[in-house]
Order: sequence, then C-alpha cells, then structure tokens
Amino acid sequence: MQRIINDPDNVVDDAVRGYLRASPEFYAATDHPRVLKYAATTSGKVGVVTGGGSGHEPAFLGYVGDGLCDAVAIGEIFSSPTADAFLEAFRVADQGRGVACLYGNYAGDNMNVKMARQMAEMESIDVKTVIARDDVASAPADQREKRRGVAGEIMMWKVGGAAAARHDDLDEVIRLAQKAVDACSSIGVGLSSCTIPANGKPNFTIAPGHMELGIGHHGEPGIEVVPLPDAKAMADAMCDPVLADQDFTGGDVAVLISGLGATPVMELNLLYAHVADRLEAEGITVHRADIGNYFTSLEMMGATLTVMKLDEELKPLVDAPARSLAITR
Amino acid sequence: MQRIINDPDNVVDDAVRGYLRASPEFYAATDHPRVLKYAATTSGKVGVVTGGGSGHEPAFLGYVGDGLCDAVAIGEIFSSPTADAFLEAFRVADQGRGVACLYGNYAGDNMNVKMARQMAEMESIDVKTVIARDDVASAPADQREKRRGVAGEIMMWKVGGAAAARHDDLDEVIRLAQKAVDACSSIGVGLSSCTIPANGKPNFTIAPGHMELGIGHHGEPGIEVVPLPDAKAMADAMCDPVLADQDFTGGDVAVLISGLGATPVMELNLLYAHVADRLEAEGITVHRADIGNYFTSLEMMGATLTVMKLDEELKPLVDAPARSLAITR
Amino acid sequence: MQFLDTSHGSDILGDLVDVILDNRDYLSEVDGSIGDGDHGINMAKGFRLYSESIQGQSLSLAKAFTTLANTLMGSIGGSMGPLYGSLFLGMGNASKDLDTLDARTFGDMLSAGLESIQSISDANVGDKCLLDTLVPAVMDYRHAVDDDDSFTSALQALRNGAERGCESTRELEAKIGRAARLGERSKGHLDAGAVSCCLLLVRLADSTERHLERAAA
Amino acid sequence: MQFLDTSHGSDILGDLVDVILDNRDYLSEVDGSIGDGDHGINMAKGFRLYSESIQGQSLSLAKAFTTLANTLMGSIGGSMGPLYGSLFLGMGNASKDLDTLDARTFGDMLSAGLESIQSISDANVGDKCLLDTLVPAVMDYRHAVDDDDSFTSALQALRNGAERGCESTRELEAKIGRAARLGERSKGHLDAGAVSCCLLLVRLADSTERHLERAAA
Ligand SMILES: Nc1ncnc2c1ncn2[C@@H]1O[C@H](COP(=O)(O)OP(=O)(O)O)[C@@H](O)[C@H]1O
Ligand SMILES: Nc1ncnc2c1ncn2[C@@H]1O[C@H](COP(=O)(O)OP(=O)(O)O)[C@@H](O)[C@H]1O
Ligand SMILES: [Mg+2]
Ligand SMILES: [Mg+2]
Ligand SMILES: [Mg+2]
Ligand SMILES: [Mg+2]
Repeated sequence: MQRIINDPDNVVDDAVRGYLRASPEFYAATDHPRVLKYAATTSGKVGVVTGGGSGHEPAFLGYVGDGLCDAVAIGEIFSSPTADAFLEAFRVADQGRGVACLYGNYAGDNMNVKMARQMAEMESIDVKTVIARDDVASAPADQREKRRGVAGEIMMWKVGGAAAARHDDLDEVIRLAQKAVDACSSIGVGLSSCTIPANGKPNFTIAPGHMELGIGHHGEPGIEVVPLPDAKAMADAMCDPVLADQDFTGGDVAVLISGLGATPVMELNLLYAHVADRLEAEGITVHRADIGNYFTSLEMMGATLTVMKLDEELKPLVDAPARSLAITR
Repeated sequence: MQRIINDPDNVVDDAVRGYLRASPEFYAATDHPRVLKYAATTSGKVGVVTGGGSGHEPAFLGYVGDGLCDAVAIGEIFSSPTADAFLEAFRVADQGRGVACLYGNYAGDNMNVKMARQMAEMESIDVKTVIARDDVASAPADQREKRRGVAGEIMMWKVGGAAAARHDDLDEVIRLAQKAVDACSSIGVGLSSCTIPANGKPNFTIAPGHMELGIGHHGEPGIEVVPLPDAKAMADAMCDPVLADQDFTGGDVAVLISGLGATPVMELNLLYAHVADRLEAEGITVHRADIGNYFTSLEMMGATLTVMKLDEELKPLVDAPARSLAITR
Repeated sequence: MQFLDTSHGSDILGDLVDVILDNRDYLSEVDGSIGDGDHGINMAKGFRLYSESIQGQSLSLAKAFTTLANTLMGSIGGSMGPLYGSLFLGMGNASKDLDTLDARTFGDMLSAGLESIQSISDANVGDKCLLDTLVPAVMDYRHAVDDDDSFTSALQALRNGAERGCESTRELEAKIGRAARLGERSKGHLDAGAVSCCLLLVRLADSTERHLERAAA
Repeated sequence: MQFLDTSHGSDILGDLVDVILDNRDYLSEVDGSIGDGDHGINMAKGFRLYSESIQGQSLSLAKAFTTLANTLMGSIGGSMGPLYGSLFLGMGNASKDLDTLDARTFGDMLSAGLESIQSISDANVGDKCLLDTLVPAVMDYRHAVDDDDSFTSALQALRNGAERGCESTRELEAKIGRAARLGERSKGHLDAGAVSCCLLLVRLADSTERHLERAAA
C-alpha cells in the first residue's frame, strides 16, 4: 500500500488538518473535528449541508464554498459520518432559514442523517433533505428509491447552492436540488480497484484487460464485467443506459465526466470526445461539459458519466458563479 | 494496461479533440493539430507560450487561459513537441509585442524550441525563453543549468502570464518569469510507476514499501530509494533539500504540492499539514498554498513539493486573477 | 426468583468490550470474505473508545448502555454506529429507572433494543445481517420467559437463539450491506454483523448469569 | 573514378526506411533495457510517415533527405526529431546542387550531417548516444578518402567505423538521455540510438555501393 499517511486509523483527521491549513479561505473549523464550515458564508440564507464518507475527494468537502455548500460532515473512508457530525453541520449552517441537507443514498448516511434530523428537531433547526439517486446501474428506473447517488450529487449541490445563494427559501432550495438530481442519470466504469488505508489490501479485484460497467463509488458491483473496450465503445456502453433512462433528446444537457482517481485526465477528455459525438448524433445539445476528477474513489481507475437534462429554470443555476476547491465558475 | 483510449499511437490526438470539444471557452484549434490557443486572448499583449510532452495533465494545456498562457505546443506522451508545433504556437500567440516561451529543461524541448526560434526569426517573430530548472534533486545548486523543470513551471507561467496580462513588455515578462522560477525549489517523491500507452508496460519499478526521493516527472531517478516513511517523515525528507537550496527564512513563501496522478488528494493535504508545521518551525510564513493535481505523471503515485520565495514584486503576480482548466484565482 | 442488580453496568459492559476487542481480527476476517474486511476494526474502535471514556467509573447498566450507544453513534459512524447505537440506546432507555431486572424486565430491555434498531433500519430476518442473530435470540428468550423458565434457562435460550441465528446466515444470500453486491456468491459465509451480534449476546448472557450466581451465593 | 547519381534519392532512402521498419521491435527492445523501450516506435513512426508522404515519387537524394528531415522534425518531436532531422537536413543541404557524388563529396555530405547534429546537441563521443556511432563512422570514411581509397573501400570504412562505434557503447556509462539516470547500471547494454544510427549508416553504405555497381555495369 503506497500511501502518504501516518497512522492508517487517523488518515481522515490528519487530512482534515491539512485542508484547514492549506485552504483557510474556504474552511473554518467547528466544534466537531469532523465538520468543516465555509469560512465566508453570506448571511441570511438557507444553509446547505452535505456529507459522506472520505476517499471521494474533492467530494464532499471540496464543494464547500461560494454558491455551493456551507458545511460538510466528514466520515471515515467509504463510511458515513456520524449523526453527531451531521448535527453539528446543521447547527453551523443554520441561519434561522433552515438547512437543506443534500446527500447520497447509502444505508449509513440515511441512518445517520435520520438520527441527526431527530436531534436537530429538538434544537428547532428546520432540516429538509434531498437524497441523490442518480446511478442508473444500481437499480432499474421503477425502483429509483434503491439507486445510489454518484456524481449527480455535484449538480444537486451546484443547483441547491446557487438557489440558496440567491436567497431562495428552504422549500425552493429543496425543490430545485431535487429537480436537479432527478434530471441526472449517471453510470460508472471501474478499471481497477482501490485500497482503504486501514484495510491495507485492495477492496475488490478487476482482472487486467477488463472493466466493470456500472460499478459503484466504493466498488459496488455493476451490471457486468466485460473485456476492456476502446474508448469509443466504452462511451457507447456508458451512454446506452444513461440515454435510455430519461428522454434527453431535443433539449440541452450538462455533461460531467469524473475520473475515479488514477485515470489520467487526458483520457477523460478523450472519452468525452466520443460521448459528445454520440450526444450530437442523437440530437442532444451539450450546454456545458465538466471533465476532471470531481468525485473519486481513492486511486481506482475508471470514470463516471453524468448527463443532466436542463431547462430554463435549471440552466442559470448550473451556470451561476461558484467558488470552491472542486469547482469554480 | 487499464486505459481509456483507442489506438495507443493516437492517444494524444484523440485527447486533444476531447479537450477542444469539452472546453471551447478555453481552447481554439490552430493550423497545427498539436497546438491549441486560448479562445479569448486579450489583444495587444506579449504572447505567452508553453509546451511539453503529454501525460502531465493538467500541464501543459491546462495552463492556457486568462492571466496565464496564450498557446501551447503538445508533444507525444513524455516527449517534446516538434519544432513545427512550437513555431505555430509562437505564431498564434504573437501580437507584434513578442513571445515569451516558458518551458522546462529537457533535452528534446531545448532542441525543438531552439529550432523553432530559428524558424520564428525568419518570420520576424521576437521569441525569448525562460527555461525552468527548479528540481533540486536533478543537479546540485552550482550546476543549476543541468536541473530539470518540474512544478515550479506553474509559478513561472502564473507570474509570466500575469505580467503579460497587465501589458508588461517582453523583456519584463521574461525577467519576471525567470525571477519566479528561480525563486522556486522543488522535489518529487515517487511511490509507484506509470505506463505509457504506446509501450504497454510500466516505465520503471518502485518496490512496494519504498519510495524514490527526488524522482523526475518521467521517472528519472532521484537521490535515493528508501523505505516508505510516514507522511511526517516524508515531509521532512522533502523539505530538507528544498529548504537547503535557498534561504527562505524570515520571508513569505508560496507552497505548491502536486500529486503525480494516482495519489488521492486527501493525502496531498495530509502531507501539506506536515510541510506547514515544518515551515512554521523554521520561521517561514506561507502566503498561499495550492494543493492538488497540478502537474502529474500519468498514473504515478507520489507528489512534488515546490516552495517559492516571494517578495513584493512577485506576490501580486502570484495572486493575480487567472482562469484556466488547471487554476482559477 | 432471580434478579440482576443494575448497578453492575461497568462490569457487564466491560465483558462486552472484552469480547469485541478479543475478536477484532476474527470479525474483520469474517467481513473479509464477503465484505470489505473492516468490521472488527470498526467495532473495536467504538468499543475501545467507550472503554477509555468510562475508565474507572462504576456505571449503572442503563448509564453504561447509553454511554456505549452515544460513543458508537458519535464516533464510528457508518452503519454500525446507528445500528448498534440504537440497539444499546433502546436497552439503556428500557432499564433506566430500574434498580434490578428480573427475567421479564431483562426481556423487555432486549425487546426495546430490537425495536430501536428496527426504527432505524429496514433490514429483516433473512437479509443476512445482524438481525438474523438478534431477532431469534430475543424471540427465544421471550418464549422461555413466557414458558416460566428460570432467568438462567432464559439466558441459555438467548444464547441458543443467537447461535442458531448467526449460523443461519451461512446459507443466506445477502440482501443488505456490501455483501448484497455478491448475490449468490455471498452464500456459504457467515455474516460479520451476525457474528458480532452473537458474540455480544452470548457474552451478555454469560456475564448476566455470573452476576445472578454471585447474587445467589 | 566512381560516382553516385543523386537522382536515386527515393531508392536509397527507401532502403533506409526498410531497415528501420524491419528493426522496429529490435530497436525498442534495445531501448527497453536501459531506456523506455520506444526507440523503435519513435523511429518507425517518422520513417513510415516519410515513406507514405513520398509514395510513388522519384526524388533526388537532396530532396529525399530534406523531406525525411522535415517529416522527422515536424512529426516525431522528442529528441529524435531534431537529432536525426538535423543529420538528414545537413546531408540534404550538402548534396543539394550536385548531380553526382564522388567519394569526397559523399564524405562532405556526411560531415555536413554530423556538423548539423552537433549544432543542436551538446552530446559528445563517449556519452553513449548515436554520436558514438556517427563520429567514428564519418572519421573512418574521411580517413579512407584522404588515403585515396576507392569509394567502395571508403564505404566499407564507414560500415566498420559505425559498427565499432556502436559496439563501443556497450561498455560506456550513459551521460545523456534517459539511460543517464542509471549511472553505472547503464553499462553492459548497447545504446539504442547508436544501434539505429549504425543500422542506417550500414544500409546507406550498402545501398550506395549497389548503385555504384549498377552504374559501373
Ligand atoms: N442496513 C443494515 N441493517 C442491518 N445490518 C446491516 C445493515 N447494513 C449492514 N449491516 C450489517 O453490517 C455488517 C458490516 O458491518 P461493517 O463491516 O462494520 O460495515 P461496512 O459494511 O460499512 O464495512 C454486515 O455484516 C451486516 O450484518
Ligand atoms: N541529447 C542527445 N544527443 C544525442 N543523442 C541523444 C540525446 N538524447 C538521447 N539521445 C539518443 O536517443 C536515444 C533514445 O531515443 P528514443 O528512445 O527514441 O527517445 P526517448 O529517450 O525520448 O524515449 C538514446 O539511445 C540516445 O542515443
Ligand atoms: Mg467498511
Ligand atoms: Mg465492513
Ligand atoms: Mg520515449
Ligand atoms: Mg526511448
């Protein structure tokens, strides 16, 4: 395990200390060691909170900033933050206008957010949630409630954060964040495994020369393991289920391709060329494309594709200014 | 080889097509397939050009943008661009005020730039160069002319680009870019190898449980191969030669830690915490820190540390606004 | 009639801490075959933190369970924090105002723990998870009490139910957690959470029985 | 006296293309032991592009060398583009205005190539690079001409010098290029650039000799 760490059991705390030292313009500490808040939140707005396991950097903490999230709860690697952490994030984000908690559909996160909401209620903090379920590979469309959240969460934070920044009220922030993530269909391909420091050995295996289509962000199994195709065929294998999930034709879309960690960014752009060809061929117009390492899985190789259907309500929110470690517009 | 590519011999062309499609706000094509120019260069300024081998993304093309470079020449993976490509980059960047070609000290780049300058002379394009030599591990201080350029190049582009953006003349842009990179001392640590698509097998080997201190951006050997230390000891092993290279004490510095590709960004921040401790202990004030994947080597694991001595002339140029795929300020 | 003096919380939970710390590597190994191999790490981390935080204090059973629950919920996160946290919080709340527990109120405490965990998780018996241990153990215990068995025999029923339930997971296909991704391939292995739950319930029964014996002596 | 008719450029350079394409894998293999294993790929790419671009055209020697040089410089980049590009550009320039080459002017052409490459690279004999082949080959050729040997014997001197020079790199420690990073460990292996240069010079001598023979017949 070739890692830059000290004690494998303290990786997250040690890293949080680094983020605080490196980026004081974005992060301020809170009463909870696993909660960071935006150092320069504007006042009088709905608080936007997210949280999740570590190992997905820049998610989740990289999306704390202007026009995005106000606080983040940070879990162990690939493991939900505690209820306490979510609660403290609610507290520091709340400015009396309520808190939108925007997170992904994982069992641990669901349970911890649920408990944190109960505790927040006792403190009269009004918390509403949107749970991202954009991974088309994790369940069929008619069982959307089972689907995992993946990189579509970024669009949820972007839109929810932009709505909060323009002082929309809590219900409106929630409505728009929900609309944003519902407009997203995502899928991942895994080309190699990753190693959690505390475990010290690869989390799963993908045989060389193969890829796992529909893999989850923690290596959850996908639809099938197939021989590694060329980039054009890979783009089609990813576009097929995504474009079948919603009717994107005739409209504008935002596209996000995120690397899973170790795949060079030039390959993500190479992949995008074929995705763009395919979308064009299907009469779908790309309004904007974000290509980079936006939501990773430690040092996995592979990528996720997210296509988001835009309308006149979502477009300005997707394009609105934002400033954080992960995205700047 | 788990890569997202088509024909391994066409990786660079295929990726350039992707960059052009994904980021039309930054890139415009030119008459040379391996040259991209900034899509929105402001007029009447000195042109800033860079270039180098591919596989270092976001370097070099990610530094084309506002307040940075105006054109980039793109080589094969880990291989210099052609003289033709540099020449075309000079042509598209020149607005009659001359061109600053800011690149790194590698044999191929030196030869191709030299030939391109000769050709540019025949076209009456005034080209001056700054050659980055910031890698302290690649030669002793008294043989600085032999040193390789590594992530200090980013500071050279940032400062040279900012000087050009405020309409400094060519000599001044060159002077400041040279001053910027001379103010940088860098070192890398390699934790794993990488595979060039056209080769199909790892470029070199680092035994598990070891790291190579002073490794170059293409796997050039460093000072020594040592057992992989913890992050704190690694920070010291990197700080020792860097801080011995120049007298940084008592002043302000900019710090840049770049991942080499596959090392998770949380580990880079974790490493930074110890670098920050060390600098503090030595009475050195960090003016700003940039931590992320700024100059990579395909999917190598590891990191580079760059410390840059700032003065009142450099500080505003380092902080000046910039907008590109790789950095935004 | 047999009574458990609820002032022995630190003692009894000390036994639970021991069984988790002693089986740290075993639990990770079980998790390793169909999960991600960290169940022992996660559990040991939470139980050790609890143990360190109450060092030298003599707590009531309710206080000890509540403290353990808060430590798990506040420090380990993931799924185990809320799940075991809820279980022990439920048990702590149920025993809060009682100086002693008899066989029936001990059973009420177990049921409260089960209800608490069910309020946070949708998992069911048969999903291949810790409920496969917990549910039959609590049911068997309650049946024994309803049959007017002694506290000691009821505790034996608890052990038997836990062990049978835990063993039942070997042939189940996982419907929940990481192992669910393996589908058919998850068969043939014990579930890590079912194993930790079994270890905890058996040790709880052992510890309780020892206190009953001591009280009788 | 023997003369080479410079109208046979396409023919002679076709032979050079063949030797590079035939040895693509061998050159990469040699580069693999102390370099990054792509020398054959790089060279073959440039020579194939040249060959495709002049398909069916009958070029003079000067035109053919200049076209090859421009293709290498314009398409392969790295170090090989400028180095071999300069070599062939120098040779092309030197033969530009001549309809025939005798032993001496052929030697001037070789020297012009060597000077051209030296204007772009600081590398020297002993650095373990293609100059270790090129320099002794050109020197031996010139000495043979100065000794009034026949064109054919001078070409044999060129071959001998190239082969001796190439072989000398086996015991050298690399001072330049990627292999320099290996220090002592670079000893015991041939240098890839020295090998490609040797293959090219030997084939150039063979091809020239064949044309001399045909002219005499
Ligand atoms: N939703 C759930 N309800 C009940 N038990 C669960 C649930 N999810 C997981 N488990 C239990 O958790 C155990 C794994 O725990 P652990 O390894 O600590 O967490 P993780 O799966 O996050 O690595 C499984 O063996 C299973 O018994
Ligand atoms: N500066 C230089 N001058 C002369 N020859 C060089 C120089 N640098 C490298 N070489 C030659 O280049 C050869 C390697 O070429 P190649 O493998 O194509 O390029 P790369 O080293 O970029 O992979 C070496 O064997 C050596 O002979
Ligand atoms: Mg886990
Ligand atoms: Mg586990
Ligand atoms: Mg090479
Ligand atoms: Mg090579």
